[in-house]
Amino acid sequence: MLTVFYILSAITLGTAFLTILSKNPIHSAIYLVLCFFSIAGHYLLFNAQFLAIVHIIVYSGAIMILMLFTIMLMNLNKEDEQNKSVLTRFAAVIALGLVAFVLLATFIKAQPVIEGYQVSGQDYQSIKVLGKVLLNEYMVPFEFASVLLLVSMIGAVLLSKKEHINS
Amino acid sequence: METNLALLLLLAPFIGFLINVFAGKKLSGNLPGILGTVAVATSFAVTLSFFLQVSSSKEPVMIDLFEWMQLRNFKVNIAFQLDQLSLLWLMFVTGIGTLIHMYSISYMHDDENVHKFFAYLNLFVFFMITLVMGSNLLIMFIGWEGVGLCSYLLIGFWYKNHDYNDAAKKAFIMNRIGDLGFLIGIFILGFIFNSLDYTVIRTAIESGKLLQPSWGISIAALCLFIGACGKSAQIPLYTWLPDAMAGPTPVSALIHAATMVTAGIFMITRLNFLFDLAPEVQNIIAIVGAVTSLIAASIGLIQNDIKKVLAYSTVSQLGLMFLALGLGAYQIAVFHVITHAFFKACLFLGSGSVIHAMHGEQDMRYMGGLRKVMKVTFITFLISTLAISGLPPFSGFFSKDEILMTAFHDNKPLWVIGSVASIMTAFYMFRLLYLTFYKDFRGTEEQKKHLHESPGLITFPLIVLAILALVGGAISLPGNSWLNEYLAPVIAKQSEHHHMGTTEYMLMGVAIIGAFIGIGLAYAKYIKQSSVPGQDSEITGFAKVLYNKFYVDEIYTALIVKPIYALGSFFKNAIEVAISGFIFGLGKLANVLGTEGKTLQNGSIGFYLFAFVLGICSIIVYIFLAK
Amino acid sequence: MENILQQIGIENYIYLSTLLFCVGVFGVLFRRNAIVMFMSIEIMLNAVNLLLVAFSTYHQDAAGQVFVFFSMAVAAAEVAVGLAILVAIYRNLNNIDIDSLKKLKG
Amino acid sequence: MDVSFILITLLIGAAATYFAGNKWASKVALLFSVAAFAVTLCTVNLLNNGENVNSVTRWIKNPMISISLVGDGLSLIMVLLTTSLTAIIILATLKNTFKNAKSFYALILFMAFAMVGTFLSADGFVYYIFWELSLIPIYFIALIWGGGEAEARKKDVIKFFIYTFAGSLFMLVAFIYLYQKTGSFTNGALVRVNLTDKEQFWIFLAFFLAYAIKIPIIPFHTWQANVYQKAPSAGTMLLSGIMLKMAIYSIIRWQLPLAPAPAKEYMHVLIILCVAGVIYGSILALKQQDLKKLLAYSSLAHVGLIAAGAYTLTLDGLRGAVLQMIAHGFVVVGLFYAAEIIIRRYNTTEISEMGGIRIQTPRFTSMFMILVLASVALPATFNFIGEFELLYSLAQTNIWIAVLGGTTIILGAFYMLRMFQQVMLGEQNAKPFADVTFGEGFVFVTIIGILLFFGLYPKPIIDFITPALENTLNLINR
Repeated sequence: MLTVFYILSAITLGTAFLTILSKNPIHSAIYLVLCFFSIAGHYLLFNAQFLAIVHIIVYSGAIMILMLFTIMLMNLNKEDEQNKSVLTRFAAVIALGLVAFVLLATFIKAQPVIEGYQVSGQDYQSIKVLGKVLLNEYMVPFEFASVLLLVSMIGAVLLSKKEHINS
Repeated sequence: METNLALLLLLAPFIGFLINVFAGKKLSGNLPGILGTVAVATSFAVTLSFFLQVSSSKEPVMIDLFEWMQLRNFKVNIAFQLDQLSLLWLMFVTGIGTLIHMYSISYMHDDENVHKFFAYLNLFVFFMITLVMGSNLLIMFIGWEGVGLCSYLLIGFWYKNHDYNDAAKKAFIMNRIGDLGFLIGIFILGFIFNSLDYTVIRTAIESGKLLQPSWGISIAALCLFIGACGKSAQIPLYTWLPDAMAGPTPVSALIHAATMVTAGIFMITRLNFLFDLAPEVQNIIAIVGAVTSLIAASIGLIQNDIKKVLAYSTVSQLGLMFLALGLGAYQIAVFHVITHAFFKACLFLGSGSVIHAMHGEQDMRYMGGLRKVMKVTFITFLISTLAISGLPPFSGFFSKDEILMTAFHDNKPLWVIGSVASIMTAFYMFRLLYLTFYKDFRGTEEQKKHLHESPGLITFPLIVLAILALVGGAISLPGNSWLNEYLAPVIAKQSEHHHMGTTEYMLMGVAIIGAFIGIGLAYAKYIKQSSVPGQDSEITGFAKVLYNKFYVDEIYTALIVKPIYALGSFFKNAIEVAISGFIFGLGKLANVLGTEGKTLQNGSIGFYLFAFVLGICSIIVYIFLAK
Repeated sequence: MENILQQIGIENYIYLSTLLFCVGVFGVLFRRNAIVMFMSIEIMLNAVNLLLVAFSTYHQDAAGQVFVFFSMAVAAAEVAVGLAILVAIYRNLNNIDIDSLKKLKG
Repeated sequence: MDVSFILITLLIGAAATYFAGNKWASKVALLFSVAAFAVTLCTVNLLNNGENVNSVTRWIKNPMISISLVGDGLSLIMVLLTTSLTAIIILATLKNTFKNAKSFYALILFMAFAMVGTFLSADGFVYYIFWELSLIPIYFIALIWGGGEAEARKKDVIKFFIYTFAGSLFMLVAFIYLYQKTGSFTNGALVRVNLTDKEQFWIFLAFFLAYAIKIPIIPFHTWQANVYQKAPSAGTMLLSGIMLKMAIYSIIRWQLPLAPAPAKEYMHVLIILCVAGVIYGSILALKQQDLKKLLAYSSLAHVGLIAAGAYTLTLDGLRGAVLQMIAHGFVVVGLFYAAEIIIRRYNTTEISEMGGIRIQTPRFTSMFMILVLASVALPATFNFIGEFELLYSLAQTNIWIAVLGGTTIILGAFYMLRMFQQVMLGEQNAKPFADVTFGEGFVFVTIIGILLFFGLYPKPIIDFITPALENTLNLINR
C-alpha cells in the first residue's frame, strides 16, 4: 500500500504542477482531471469509498466537464496567453516558498503533539453510517446545500444570459 | 446706633453717587454739585462726632456686618473699624473732600457731564472711606481697588481725548501691578496668621506666639510695600501720577495729592506692627522713599506745566513720607500726610484757579503777573508754597523737619538725600510761584482781557486750606506733640522721643537755610534775571534728561510694553499658527493617507492575492509560530 | 478493513496536502488565464478536502467526511456561478485575461 | 419632585418651541426656560430642606446602565447657572430676527437640556451621552446661523466639532475600561474601584484630553477663537457661558475623584499648563483686532485660571473654581451681549472701526464698563471672590505660580481697558449709535445685579456648594 501511496502522491503533485504550467487550457483541464482521479485514489486508500465515488462524479464528471465546455465555448484552446512580468512571477515564487515554509514550519512545530494512530474498530465511514450522520445531525446544512445549489443554478443561468442592451 | 451712624458715614457719598448717576442728568444747574457736597459733608459731620467720641473714650468702634468670604483656614467679614488712625484719616479725607466738592461746583459748572463728575467724586470718597474704615485687609483692598477705579474714571473724565484715556489706563494698570503685590502679601499673611483682621494679626504678633519664620513676614511686608508703591507713586511705579494730571484739577487735588496717593502710607501705618518685624523691608522703604523724593524733585526742577510741577512735587513729598515710614517714624509720616494734604490741596486748587482764569492754559511760560489780578489765589498760593518749602512757622516746616531729623539720627546718607530734595523743592516751588504770579503777563491779549479772580466758591476752599496749611503744624509741635499721643494706641512701637537739644536746633537751622538757598536761587534766576524757560527744543544736556523725566517712560515702554506686544505678535503669528497648523496637519495627514492609500487598490487581482497570501502567512506566524 | 494510516503516519498526508495547497497558491499567482486560476483554486480546495478526510480517518469520526461532502457541494455551486461570470466577462471583453480586469482600482 | 423635572421641562420646551412656529418660538422658549429656572429653584429649595432630589431609572440591564440623576450642591448650582443663563440668552436674542426661528430656539433649549443632563448624570454612560448630545445643537447653531463667509465658517465649525468629539472619544474609552473593571458606570461605584497608578494615569489622560479640548487649555485651544467669532452671539454665549463649564465641572466631578493619584503627581505640570494659558490668552487678547476674538482670548485666560484652581486639589481652589465659573458665566454672557449690540449696530467686528460710542450712549457705556470691571475682577464684584479664592489656592501650592496667575489682574486690566477705550471712548463716531432699549437694559441690569449682589454677599452660594466640594475632596484624598 505504501508504494501505492507514493505513486498516487507523485501523480497528484505532478499533474497539479502540469495543470498550472501547461500553456493550453485544454491540457490543463485534462491534467486536472488526472489529478482528481488520483485524489479519489487517496480516498480509496482511506477506505472512504463513498467519498471517492462522489468525488469522481462531482469533480471529474460535473465540474471538469463544465470547465471544458466553457473553454471550448470561449475558444481558448490555443496557447496565446502572454506571460506575466518577471516581477509577478518572482512574487509568485516567493509566495509559494513563503506559504510552503510557513505551513511546513507550523506543522513541524506541531508534530510532537501528534499521537500515533490507534484503531478503535468502530464503523464510522460506511455509507450507512454517513447517511445517518448526514440526515440526522446535519439535516439542516444538507437542506441548505440543496438550496445553495438551486440558487447557484439560477445565478449561473441569469449571469450567462445574453444581456439585452437597451436601444 | 453706632452701626447706623457708621453706615451713614460710609454710605452717604454712595447715595450721592447713586442719585447723581441715575438722576443727575435731570437735576438742573449746580444741584448735582450741591448734592455731592452735602453727601460728603454729611460724612464729615459723622466723622467729626466719631472723632470726638473716640479721642475722649480712646476705645475704637468696631462694626461687624456679615460674612463675606470663606477660605480654607479663615473667614473674611464685611467689618469696619473706627479707631484713632482711621478717624484721623477720615477727618481729612472727608474734610478736604467737602472743600474740593465745593470748589468743583464752580470749577466744573460749564461741563456737560457735571453730574457724572460729582458721581465719580462721591464714589471715590465712598471707596476711600471703605479703604480707611475696613477692619481687615480685604475690605481695605475693596477700597484700594475702588479708588483706583475712580481715579481711572476721573483721569479719563474728558474721554474724547485719547491722551487722557491713555493716562487713565496707565494709572489703572500701574496700580494693578502694585495691587498684585498687595494680593500676594495678603495671601502670605493669610497663611501665617489665619486671619486678615488687623486686630487679630496684631494680637498674634504681640503675643509672641508666632511659629512661622520671620522671613515669611518680611516677604509679606515687601509685597504689601509693592502695593503701596503702586498706589502712592513710588519708584518704580510712580510714572502714572504725573500723567494723571490729565484729569480735572479738583481731581488732582483730591485724589492725586491729598487722599488716594496717601493710601500706601495709611496701609503701612495701619500694619506698623508688621513692618516693625521686617527691618530689612523698612530699609528698602526708606531708601526707595528717599530716592523717589530726590528723583521726583529733580524732574520737577525743570517742568513747565504747572500741574506737572505739582505732581512731581507730590511724588517727592510722598517719598519723604515713605522715608519716615522706613525709619519707623509712623506718626511723623502721618503728620506729613496731613500737612501735605492741606498745602498740596491748596496748591492744586490754586493752580486750578489759575488755569480757570487762563482758560485752560497750563504752561507757565505763558503766564506771569497774575499776582495783580488774582489776589486771593496768590496769597493762598504763597502761603502753601512757603509751607511746602519748609519755612517756619508754616505747617510743612514742622513735619518735614521731623522727618529729616529722624533721618539724621538713623541714617545720615538718607538725611543728605532728603535735604537735597527739600532744597530742590524750595527752588522749584518758588520758580513756579515767580513764573506764574510775578513779572508781566506772557500770554495772548485775548487771555489777558479775560483774566479775573475766581468766584467765591473757588476762593473759599483756598482760604480754608491756606489757613490750615499755615497752622496745621500745631497738631504736632516738636517736643509737645498732640498727634503722637493721639496715635499712640495704634502704633505698636513708639519711636524714641527726640530730645530738643542743640543738634536738633542746628538741624532746624540747616533746613531753614537750605530752604532759603532754594528760594534765593529761584529769586536770582526768575526775578533778577527775569529768565523764562525756553522752548522744548532749546533744552540741552542734563536738563534735557530731566525735562524728559530721565526717559523712564520710554525705558518702561521699551522694556515692558514693547516686549509684551512683540510677544503677542509672536504668539499670534507663530505659535497660534503652528498649533493650528499642527491640528490641521492631522486632518491633512488623514487626507493624504486616504489618497495615497487608495492607490494601493490598483485593481490588479494578482497584487491583491499576493497581499492576501502575505496576510495569511503573517496571521499563521503570529498565531502558531511567534511564541 | 485496514486503511493507509495503519501503515504510514498522518504526517505524510499533511505534507502532501500542504504541497498541493502551495501548488494551488502558486498557480493562482502565476497564471493570467482566469480559467486556469479557477483550476488552481480547485486544487487548493482538494488539498483541504484531502486533509479533512485524512483527519476524519485519523480521529475515526464521520464529521470530517460529511464536511468534505458539503465542501464539494459548495465547490460545485461555486464553479457554476464562477464560470457563468467568466462567460459574461468573456462576452464583454473578448478575453479572460485577469490583468485586464482592473476597473476596480481606487 | 426631583431633578428629572428640570430635564423634562427643557425637553418639552424644546418640542413645544419647535411646534409653536416661527412667530411664537422665542416667546415659548423664553417661557419654558424661565419655567426650567423656576423648577431648578424649587429643587434647590428642596435640597436645602434636606430632601432627596435624586432620580434613578433602570435603563439597560446588560451593560448595567441606569439613568441616575443626582442633585447635590455642585451639580445643582451648575444647573442653576445653565437654566438662568439660558433664560438670559433667550431674552437677549428676543429682538433679533432669525430665519427658521423655531429650530433656532428649539436647539437652544435642547442644548440646555443636554447640558443640564451632563451636570446631573451620575452614570458615566448617560453622562457621556449627554456630553456628546450637547455638541450637536451648538454645531448646527454655529453652522446655520453663524456670521462671516460660509466656507470659512463651515471649516471652523467642523474643526470645532471634530476636535471636541475626538477628545471625548478618549473619555468613552476610559469609561468602557472602567466598566470592564467594575461592572458599573455609576459615579459612586467608579470612585471606589482600586486602580493601579498606571491605570489611573491613562484614565486621567483620557479624561484630560476630553476636558482640555473643551475648556480649552493650551495647546488645545485653537478651535476656540474662530468659533466664538463665527458663531451667532447666542451660540457664543452658550459656548463660553455654560458649555466650557461642563468640562471644568467634569474635572471636579469625574476626573479628580476617579484618578486622584496622577492628579496629585502631575499637579504642578497641570497648573503650570493652565497658568501658561492665562498669560498666553491675555497677551494674545492684546493683539486682537476683532472684538469677539478678543473676548474669546480673554475667556481663554480666565478659564485657564479656573482650571488651575481646580487642579490645586484644595478646597479653596475647587470652591473658587465653582464660584468663578458662575461669575465668569454671567460676565462673559454680558460681554458678548454688549459686543453683539455694538456689532449689530455698527455691522462690523473690527475694533478699529469703532470708537466714540460713549458720547451717544451713556447708559450702555456704564453697563459695559461695569461688565468690563467685573471681568477684571474688581473687588465687590462676584468675579473677585472667585479670583481671590483661585489665586489663594494657587498660592497654597506655590507662591510663584500665584504670582504668574496673578498677572491676569494686570494683563486683564490692560487688554480690557484698551478694548474699552478703543471701542467706547474718543471723539464721536460718524455712525449713529442708538442707546440701549428697555429689553437690552433689562438683560444687562439682571446680569450686573447678580454680579454685584453676590460680590458682596456670596454666602448663600458658598454655603450651598461647600458640602459637595468637601465630599469631592474627601474622595480625592481617600
